Amino acid sequence: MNERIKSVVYPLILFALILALWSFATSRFGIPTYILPPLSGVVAALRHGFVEGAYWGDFLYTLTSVVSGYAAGCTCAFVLGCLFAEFRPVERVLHPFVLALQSMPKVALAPLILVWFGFDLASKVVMVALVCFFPMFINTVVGLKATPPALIDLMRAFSASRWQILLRIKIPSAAGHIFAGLQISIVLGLIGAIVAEFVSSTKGLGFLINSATAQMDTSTMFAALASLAVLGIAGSQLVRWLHRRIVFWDRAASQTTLSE
Amino acid sequence: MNERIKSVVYPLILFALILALWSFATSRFGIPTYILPPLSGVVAALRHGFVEGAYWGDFLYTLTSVVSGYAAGCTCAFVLGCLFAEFRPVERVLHPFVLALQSMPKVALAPLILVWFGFDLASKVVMVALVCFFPMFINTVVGLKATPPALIDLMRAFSASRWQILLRIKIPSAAGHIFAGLQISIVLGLIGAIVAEFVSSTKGLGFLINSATAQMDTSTMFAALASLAVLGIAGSQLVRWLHRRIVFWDRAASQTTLSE
Amino acid sequence: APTKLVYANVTDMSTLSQAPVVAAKTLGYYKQENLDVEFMGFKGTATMLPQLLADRIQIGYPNADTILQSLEPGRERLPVKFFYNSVRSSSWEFVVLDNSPAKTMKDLNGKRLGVGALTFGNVPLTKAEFKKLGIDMQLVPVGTGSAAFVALKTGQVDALNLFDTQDATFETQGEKIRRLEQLDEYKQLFSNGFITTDAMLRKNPEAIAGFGRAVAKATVFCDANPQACVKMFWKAYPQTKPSGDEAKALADSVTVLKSRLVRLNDFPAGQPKRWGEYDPQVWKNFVKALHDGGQLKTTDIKPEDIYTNALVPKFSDFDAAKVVAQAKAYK
Amino acid sequence: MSTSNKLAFRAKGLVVTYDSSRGPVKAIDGLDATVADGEFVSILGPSGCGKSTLLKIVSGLLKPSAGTVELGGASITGPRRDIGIVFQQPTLLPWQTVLQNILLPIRTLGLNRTEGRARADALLRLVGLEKFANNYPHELSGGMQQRIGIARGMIHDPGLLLMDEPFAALDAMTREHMMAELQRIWMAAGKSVIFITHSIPEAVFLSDRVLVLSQRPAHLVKDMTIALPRPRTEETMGTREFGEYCTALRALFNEITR
Amino acid sequence: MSTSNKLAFRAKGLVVTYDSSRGPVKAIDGLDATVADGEFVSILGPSGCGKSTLLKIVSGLLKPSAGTVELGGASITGPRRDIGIVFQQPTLLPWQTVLQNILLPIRTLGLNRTEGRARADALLRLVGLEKFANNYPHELSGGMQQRIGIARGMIHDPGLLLMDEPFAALDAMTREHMMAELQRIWMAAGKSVIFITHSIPEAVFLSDRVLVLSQRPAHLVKDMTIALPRPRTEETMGTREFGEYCTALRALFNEITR
Ligand SMILES: Nc1ncnc2c1ncn2[C@@H]1O[C@H](COP(=O)(O)OP(=O)(O)OP(=O)(O)O)[C@@H](O)[C@H]1O
Ligand SMILES: Nc1ncnc2c1ncn2[C@@H]1O[C@H](COP(=O)(O)OP(=O)(O)OP(=O)(O)O)[C@@H](O)[C@H]1O
Ligand SMILES: [Mg+2]
Ligand SMILES: [Mg+2]
Repeated sequence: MNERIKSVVYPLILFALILALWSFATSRFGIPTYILPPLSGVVAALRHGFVEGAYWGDFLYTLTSVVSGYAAGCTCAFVLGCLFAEFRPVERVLHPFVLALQSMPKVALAPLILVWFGFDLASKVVMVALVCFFPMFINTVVGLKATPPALIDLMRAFSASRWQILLRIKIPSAAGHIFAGLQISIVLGLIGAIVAEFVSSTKGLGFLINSATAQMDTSTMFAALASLAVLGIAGSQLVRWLHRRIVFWDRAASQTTLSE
Repeated sequence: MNERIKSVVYPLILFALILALWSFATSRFGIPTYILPPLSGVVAALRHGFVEGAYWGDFLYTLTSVVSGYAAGCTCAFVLGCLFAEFRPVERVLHPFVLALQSMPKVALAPLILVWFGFDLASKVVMVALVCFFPMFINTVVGLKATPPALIDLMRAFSASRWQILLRIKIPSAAGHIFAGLQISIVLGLIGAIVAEFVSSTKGLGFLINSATAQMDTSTMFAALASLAVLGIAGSQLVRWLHRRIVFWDRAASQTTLSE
Repeated sequence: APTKLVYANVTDMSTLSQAPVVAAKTLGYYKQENLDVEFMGFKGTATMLPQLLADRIQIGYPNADTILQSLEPGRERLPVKFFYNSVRSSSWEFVVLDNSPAKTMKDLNGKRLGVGALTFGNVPLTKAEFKKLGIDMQLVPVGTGSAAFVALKTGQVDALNLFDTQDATFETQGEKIRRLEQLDEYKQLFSNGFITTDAMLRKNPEAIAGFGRAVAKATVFCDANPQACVKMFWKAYPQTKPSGDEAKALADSVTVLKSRLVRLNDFPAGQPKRWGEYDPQVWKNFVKALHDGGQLKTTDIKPEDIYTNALVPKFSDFDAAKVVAQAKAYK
Repeated sequence: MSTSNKLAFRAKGLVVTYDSSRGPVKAIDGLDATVADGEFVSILGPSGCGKSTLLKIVSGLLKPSAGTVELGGASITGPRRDIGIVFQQPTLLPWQTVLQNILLPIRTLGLNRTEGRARADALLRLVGLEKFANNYPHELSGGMQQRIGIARGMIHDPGLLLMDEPFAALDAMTREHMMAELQRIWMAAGKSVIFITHSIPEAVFLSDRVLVLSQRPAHLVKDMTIALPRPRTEETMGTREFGEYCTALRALFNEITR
Repeated sequence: MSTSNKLAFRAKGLVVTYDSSRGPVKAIDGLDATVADGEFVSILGPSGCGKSTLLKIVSGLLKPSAGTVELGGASITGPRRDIGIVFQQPTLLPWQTVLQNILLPIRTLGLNRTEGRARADALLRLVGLEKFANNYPHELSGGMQQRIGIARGMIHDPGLLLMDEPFAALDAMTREHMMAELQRIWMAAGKSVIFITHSIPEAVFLSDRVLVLSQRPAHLVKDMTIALPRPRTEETMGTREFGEYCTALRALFNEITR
């Protein structure tokens, strides 16, 4: 068997084993549903959710808030990151604040954000954007500053303007860092959305988990978690794929993207 | 004024300006306390909390769960990361699972963890450990694999054993990545602790935020957020300092540590 | 155009305790009152209140305690009023496993009691009740749902102090639990009621009255045909419908709903039901209980400032028999 | 694309001090040197003495700490459009193809692209990389990358060409080929060249004059005129005069590095 | 610390094929070569032809795809304790001091540390870095780093020393000094040396024999014995014989790379 096939088949076998073990354990040892739902229960919940369509609304709601918040947060972070990296005085004044805000767990702000932005999609988008902002911002700044000075000298020697240097040299050479930031942000953004939905919502996968918890419906809970995992995996894989395509010259691309 | 002094004085001025503006806004425009507490209220809450000592218990509780969870999670991640990077079959089988779990927002598991590990400190520690695990694991693996092949050849040429190569070459040369992982994990660990305390607790800064929210006591909430920020900053700075000391040979150390 | 109202629960909308409010919409009762009602859920009263004050929502469903505290001298009185007494007696219960040696509350002295979280509204009441009984228990926050249940099952706590629908949910898991009798004055303490702003009451009392009447009708309907009520709820929130065996799911859900309907219908025996009415004496008891529980520093508080019975006659202004008939015929 | 020919270089009492994290580092200390119009001048000096620093001064990337530096009679205030530079490292943009890399100065200077394109093709042939125009730098070996850097430095036909050890990464044969080509181009175009190297035979082979610098901080130790007839060929390297120049420089070098 | 002297090398029909992501790359194809006991042999070949690959085969880091390779009559099965190797890049551990780096083979081989320490001091003096024993590699220039690599390769007094372009990063003077020193050490100890270089004069100066390899995939093109008297000095480089060897090799090289 060649490497490629092995790397698909072996994990599949393990996955099947886990499912079998799970199935066996719940049916054989009579583990109560409220501790671990039977596999069949989770499958039924997923059917109910996605084939019969009960969860699509929640799925799309969470997707919407994550995508909009992610886009907004990452865009702001990129633009501000460029400003921060390019203008020394801006950096000097703001550096300690960035450090402090970066180290503060943003999810703790969820209740306040609700007060400030209302309970609609807006507050979820703000939460996601806030959570996405920092990894992206920091990585943009670090990436821009890590531009090899030799490349900058090269451009200066050929009379390039500051703007040309930023656009043609710094941003492309920061691309690896920027994509790593995008990668971290997508998972954090999902967390942000879920926490915001925990605090207030009538929809979304976070709401689903919350209401399943209250009803001791662990099957639904697992189904919701699985949907979340799918969202997370799809998002990261998309970013990873873009990374490989766009930053094709970076041999280490396949490695840096792995890093969260 | 020299650079050093400027980089302390300018942010301080901005900070003072923000405080003044805040103070002015709340007193002048009569912003209700439940939207934005007056500065004086937050100061009073901090006094009550730390001078009179009302929050120390919460502070230490969160600190305990974060520190133990962080230590446990990072240690497991490091050891498993070494196994994963050293043994190709282990990697081949587990890779998709790691990818999936990594992309799943771990905080959504909080209710399940509560079911499985009870409501004591244990569940908080597990949550923190879980959240800390992945960045550290991935960074360990990436770091070990990024060891320059030339260094490995060098050791092999001088008849070093596999164990010597791991210990003497791979781990030191992965140190930069490993510290970056420790850095991300500390902030994520705090988030994990807060979310776990949101879900159920009698103590901790997350509990404090939660109960302040329940009582519409925004002053206490801000005070708790400030304490959290302090914990986060102290933690990251400690890791950063260790990074600089231990990985002294890595010129890029001061840059990579900035990256979350 | 119909008046737009946003109604908000203080937990998720997805608990069956909200079934009558939801059913009123499905049955078109709001429309009959020329109202367009939307639903929302928040984590806790305090998260909901700012939204009410900002007029992003018009009606909330909180417990009384946070609002009463705002009447304490020196605090900012919130410009809001309860206008409809919904859960007419305490929904908080003390339950033990069926095989527990504890027969009365007094038997729990010195044991461990599971509560949802220390921030739950019942905690001060529970403390006050202990004081009155002369017992002491260690309070352990166990969350809700499976986590709480596991805590009780595994003996990490000796009793649980959660609410009616939660306990009923445990029973649907096939576990025998026993409710312990509480002191009368605590049993009486109403739980959630509908609240709105003073401004709203002044500006549009008609809409508020209409909302109360619609919910009252829906409560009568659900009482007469809980199966239909549950199905309407599932229709509105399909994701909350338990997967698996439909018949069992329906039976379980009806059990849970009924546990709440009992509270909604807890009227003095032999008198006509006056939907939404508050008993001033119970408010006084409430203040006293919160004071005993350490939540209020004084009993010198006028609860009249935060509730009104003014609209009560309008709530009951419908033909209950007709609604029952509609319910029986509904499939 | 044509540029002024009046690009004589003059440094008087040049001092360059770097402001490093471990305090000031004096790289050049009181250097006096000239390069006449159309002249090929090599700069020879021990590693780390300040050769690249001098080149940065000439190109306007660095400001002198003291002393004067002039190009064509005017003080150097910043990068100039009529100077071409080949760095010690290839310094290519990894996200652009070989051709795009070579055309970089055309784009940043806003010159005519069609003309640039034609020149680029000619230069690609010159450095033997015409088949690799659409490859990316990481697909080429170190020596090939260095040759792209050389082509890029010449693309806008500068009046003065600055070259910092351009042949160091090349193997012996390619190196000798490139030396011959550089001489041919220089003789045809008559532009000035400042050429940094640590190979004594290379310096002797190519130059009208060789300037020998001291250990850091650099000052001028010797200004040696190489009076060998042009064009110089492989045979020139076998001659006695060539050997004597090399031996003299080697002896000088020995003294400096002692 | 003493090792067997019987380390003659023999390759017959050696083939090495890399399994790269773009399919197999044949680096060496049917190479036959020998190195006698105590002999100094240089390997000369165009860039990328397979010289480093050959060295990896000899050191046991790489397995041949076909053919036989023997050391002292026994087939090579893996890295051996009695071989010293100096890589093309300095390859130092950045987290260890200069001294620790030099002592690395002593530690991994589990040899006597006191003796090792004494030898390290001697080698540090030899390469002129005795003042830098406690510095870290990043504090040194490229040339200094390369010299540490040389000292490390010799620390355990190996019977066969493999050197891969060890002097490439050094400036002309240090290079000539190191060449002379290497000759002196080799003459004193009488160990075998396989020396890779792309400098023709260097190969001629140092070697008993020069093996010239073809373009990739490498096979033997020429086995040239250098019959110059030892010790060779600066004057040797000025002699006619020396020049003739160089010219002959250069001509050969021209042919190969055509
Ligand atoms: N940015 C800098 N900050 C501080 N010191 C520097 C800086 N750049 C160079 N130097 C120092 O200045 C001296 C001259 O450096 P330069 O690069 O000009 O040497 P060079 O002659 O080109 O050497 P090489 O032949 O190795 O290229 C060196 O000692 C170096 O350490
Ligand atoms: N790991 C590898 N995978 C695939 N191809 C390789 C690998 N290592 C080397 N090669 C190829 O094998 C050939 C020989 O490489 P080698 O490093 O032996 O060359 P060399 O003669 O040492 O060159 P140089 O003088 O530049 O050091 C080259 O064409 C190279 O591209
Ligand atoms: Mg230089
Ligand atoms: Mg090589």
